[in-house]
Amino acid sequence: MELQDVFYNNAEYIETASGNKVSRQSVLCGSQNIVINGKTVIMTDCVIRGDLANVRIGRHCIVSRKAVIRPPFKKFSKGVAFFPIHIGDNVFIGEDSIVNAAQVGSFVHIGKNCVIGRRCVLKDCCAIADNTVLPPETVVPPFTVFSGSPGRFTSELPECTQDLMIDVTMSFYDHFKSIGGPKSKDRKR
Amino acid sequence: MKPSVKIAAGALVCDECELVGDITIGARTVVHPKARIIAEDGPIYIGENNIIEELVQIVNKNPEGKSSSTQNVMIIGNNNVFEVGSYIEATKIGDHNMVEAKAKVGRQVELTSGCIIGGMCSVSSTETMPENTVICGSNCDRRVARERPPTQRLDVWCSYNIYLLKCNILFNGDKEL
Amino acid sequence: MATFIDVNLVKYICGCGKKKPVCKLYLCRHCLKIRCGDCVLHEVDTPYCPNCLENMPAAEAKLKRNRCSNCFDCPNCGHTLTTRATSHAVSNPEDPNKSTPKKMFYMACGFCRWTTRDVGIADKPAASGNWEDKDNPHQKRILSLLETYQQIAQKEKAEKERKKYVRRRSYLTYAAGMDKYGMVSVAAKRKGLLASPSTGGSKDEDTVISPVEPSDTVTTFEPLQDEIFTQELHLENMAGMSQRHAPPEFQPCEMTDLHPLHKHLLIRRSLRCKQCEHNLSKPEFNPISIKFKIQLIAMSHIPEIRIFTSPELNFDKECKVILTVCNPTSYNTNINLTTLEGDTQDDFSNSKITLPKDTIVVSRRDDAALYDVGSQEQEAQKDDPSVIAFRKANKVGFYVKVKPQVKEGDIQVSFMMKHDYHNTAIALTSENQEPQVVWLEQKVFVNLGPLKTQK
Amino acid sequence: MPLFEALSYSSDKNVVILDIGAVYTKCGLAGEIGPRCIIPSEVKNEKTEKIVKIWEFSSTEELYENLKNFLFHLFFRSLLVNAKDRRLVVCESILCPSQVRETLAKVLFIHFEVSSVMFGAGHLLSMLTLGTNTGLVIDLGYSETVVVPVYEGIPVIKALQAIPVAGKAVHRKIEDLLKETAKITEDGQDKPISEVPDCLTEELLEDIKEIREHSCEVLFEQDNEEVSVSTLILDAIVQCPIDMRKALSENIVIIGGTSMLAGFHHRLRAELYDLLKKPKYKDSLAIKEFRFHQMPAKQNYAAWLGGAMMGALETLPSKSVTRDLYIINGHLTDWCSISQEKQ
Repeated sequence: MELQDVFYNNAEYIETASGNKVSRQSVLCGSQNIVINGKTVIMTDCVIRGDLANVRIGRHCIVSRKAVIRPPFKKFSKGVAFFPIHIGDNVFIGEDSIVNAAQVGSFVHIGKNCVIGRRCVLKDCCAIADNTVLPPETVVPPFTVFSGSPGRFTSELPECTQDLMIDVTMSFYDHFKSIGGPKSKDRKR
Repeated sequence: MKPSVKIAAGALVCDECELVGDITIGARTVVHPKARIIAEDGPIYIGENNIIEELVQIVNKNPEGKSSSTQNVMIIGNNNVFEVGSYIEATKIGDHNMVEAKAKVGRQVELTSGCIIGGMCSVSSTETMPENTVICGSNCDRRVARERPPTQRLDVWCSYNIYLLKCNILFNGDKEL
Repeated sequence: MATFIDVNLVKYICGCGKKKPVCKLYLCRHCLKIRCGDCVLHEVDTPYCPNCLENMPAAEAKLKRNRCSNCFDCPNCGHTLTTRATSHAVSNPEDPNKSTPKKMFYMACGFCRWTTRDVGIADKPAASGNWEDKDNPHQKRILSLLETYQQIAQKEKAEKERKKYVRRRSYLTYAAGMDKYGMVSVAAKRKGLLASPSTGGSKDEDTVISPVEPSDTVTTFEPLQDEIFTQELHLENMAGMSQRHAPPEFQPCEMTDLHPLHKHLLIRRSLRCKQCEHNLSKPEFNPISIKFKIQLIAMSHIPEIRIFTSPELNFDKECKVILTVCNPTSYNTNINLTTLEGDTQDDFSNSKITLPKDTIVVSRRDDAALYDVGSQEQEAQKDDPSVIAFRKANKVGFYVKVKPQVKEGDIQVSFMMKHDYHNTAIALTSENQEPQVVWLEQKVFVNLGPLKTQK
Repeated sequence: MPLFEALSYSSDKNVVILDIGAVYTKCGLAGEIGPRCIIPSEVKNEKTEKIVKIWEFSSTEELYENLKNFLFHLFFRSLLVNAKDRRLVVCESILCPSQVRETLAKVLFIHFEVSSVMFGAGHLLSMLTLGTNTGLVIDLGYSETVVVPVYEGIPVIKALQAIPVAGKAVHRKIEDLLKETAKITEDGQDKPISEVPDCLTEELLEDIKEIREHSCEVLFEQDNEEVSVSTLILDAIVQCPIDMRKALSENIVIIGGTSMLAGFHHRLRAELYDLLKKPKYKDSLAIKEFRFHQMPAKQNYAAWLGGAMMGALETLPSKSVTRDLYIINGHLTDWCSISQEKQ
């Protein structure tokens, strides 16, 4: 089935010059430190903590409702340091998921209600099943699905994962349409 | 903010969180954006050096079925961490506890000290957790850690909180209270 | 992926007769047939450690029993252990009153907080650990048994070789039945399945087999200790079944016997067509790479049919349904659709479908256009608006008419899709030659979902 | 383990040893001293997305699909070896239904294209680990207990004894006991566990088994026909010719995961001596002493270890069914079949 149109009220979303659609209901702390590369959708009630460290999100990503993206920290004997978080292209992050990873590759699917622990590394073309808890510093190799608590390797993804993820994220963006209200082209706050 | 919310000097409470009712927050405690602290049934006292992350809900709620307020006091000690999205109803929480992301702690549970409630775990029994209890996994398996996690050193906490303070003042323009 | 696209609504038939979604199919360019996961040969390509993501040569992996030598799993919860550093005060040998701090390392689990200290494993001076492994106490005994059996087996084989020339051929089948370990026939049983190792050889043999001592027998066993009955059991100190089975040779019963486990390797697989033995998928050597040396997935060769919107279906009424077809190749593709009436393989469809009669031309895929919206120059197509619903890049939406024939359950239809395919595999051999164009036929099965519910 | 590599016969293609039990499957490579893994004999059904036990199937097709997926998992996740052109040793129960056997052979030969399979009875294979060829083998598995006397390497089929009382029965007993007596505390209220549906999963029952001394009594309780695990042993001996009896009773071999219960051996021994005094056996048996073997392995993978030894021998090919032969015959020869198939 092709993706169906999803409509949003124009007043609720800000569309940037590069095509990002960011909900006004989301909380983007320290937006100077947040780089979103374009055509990415950030939905309502998301929290992105750019104030703690740099956050970079690639093209054609979808950050669903109530997701939290938060740079990870590491405790040293002398104190605490926060590390930047990099998210690749064509990444989908499901509702209510918390991402504390150090790196999320491209073509990654994170399900609903997941906890991605601190400094996890999610390589390209991997998936995290719904309701998974990935403990800190987990490494997820390409073409694997991790699920459960603690998240463990449970199955493999097909070879065409990259094409599927591109197709899904791009058509999601194309079908994420505005209704009503004047089109505001102002920059995100 | 209502007058009934008392925030000690050196604590940091972000603008975008919801505080309702009689709440006292101790020094160097940090409340991140989108956290909710609801003192419905009675007052909530939160000690020093606690970290309350995004989307955390700390609720002093009337147990269902009772209409009138019991005026039960909820006391949270020092150096506790409540990670993103955790939900706390417990009225007695000691020191150095860690409630990980999306965990739930029921009203009848008492956390003593050094306890860790793992991510997505839910505890709703009527009991007092022995010190250093660790609950984790999809079946909420429990064990007692032999030693307290080495991270609970005060200086580390301080530097963490100082960092947060800096970040918030720099980027969000929140005021130190 | 189930979150957005239900891939199981449209299925293609594989060469072996199974219906699979297109993302799980491959196209063998040499047989020009669709292949599914069941009719390809899976092969181990490269073993790698899922934590350090390092390749391990197959021979080394075999030697290490498919486990990484550097990464460990927590024996309690199965998460990867991390190395932690602490400083110990070590008394200075020159000056006993002074102590110098020394860095020591131990392993801890970030999930359940299990540490190597929990079970009394001493801290190590090096970060890499050199954590010693336990040895199986029965190793010596098993090896001596094995050695003896091997001698017997060798002798038996030699005997049989000799008999081959001496005995008549008719006897041979009987001789094969005389295997000392064989369990195939009654003859074998009668002649002794497990002939005594000590008397195993015939007397005229010149090699002497050292007989193996039969294992000891005992008459009594340790009774259960009284504590089992009197002491309260702490469940948190007992190991669970999966914890016990993780090291099969030791199977610890108590938590205090748990040892860190070497991380088990994973593999990347390559696929081969069972018929022509050509590779259909071969990943790059590096386990982090998502590229393939050979990648013949159906999704990048076969036009993909999808349902455009969930249709409104009424019983026994002709309903318009929009399907889309997407061309993944870099050539314009012609598509003809025909019904599957009278096909024996079609036990799927339960409703009538009327398909477009004309050939549908689907434009080629243009990757550059995807990133450069607006500059697309659509090759003009004269479309019949009653057939073609829309065109967008390499996708075409078209109408079909479906007449549901069942009142309950999902409405299912099937049809044959004929399309031309530019086979570049053969063109490569002789350069500057136009790719060979062939017509392929795919049987497509579509589940349109239930009838519209009457309100 | 370089030492074993040198010893094992086929160096380039290790023989795979497989023991598919009712609940746990033991698998590994020939010539090694322990299995690579012991995993639950269950697999996720592709259609229903549910975890199903291999042995619980409604049709041969379902069994075929399940076995196919399960073996795929074993080859490519646990053992990391190619299946094609590989030799296998399958440790099976003497009482293995031929439906399962045939389906397994079909999956291995047709789907995975293995070159040869040797089907060996677990009771006999486990004898290999002892260096002896006479013994009374008692296999306490999950669903049933099977006693087979083996004399000079020959199983005395006539004296084979089996009852469906083993680990599963213990689990059922615990479940019953818990339902009767246990209570669950939820929100400060006690309620009997029987009111909470489906909270007693199989895994849970397994993990708490250490605590209930009563529950294991079910193994020794005589049923209506006065049969229990211990009478089974004596019955088997009685069924054997008189001159075998002494040798058998002095070579008792106990295998199977359920026999790993703490204190089981001691209890069994006591029961046996006690039964000897009963009139039923007093007259027919003149045994004075029971001697038990101790194997160089945990009981639950004893049969596997025997298979691993067998698989490391040069004579393996002559005892196996080859793929070519299977394709010609189209089916397996039953191991106790009288007629000699064309080899």
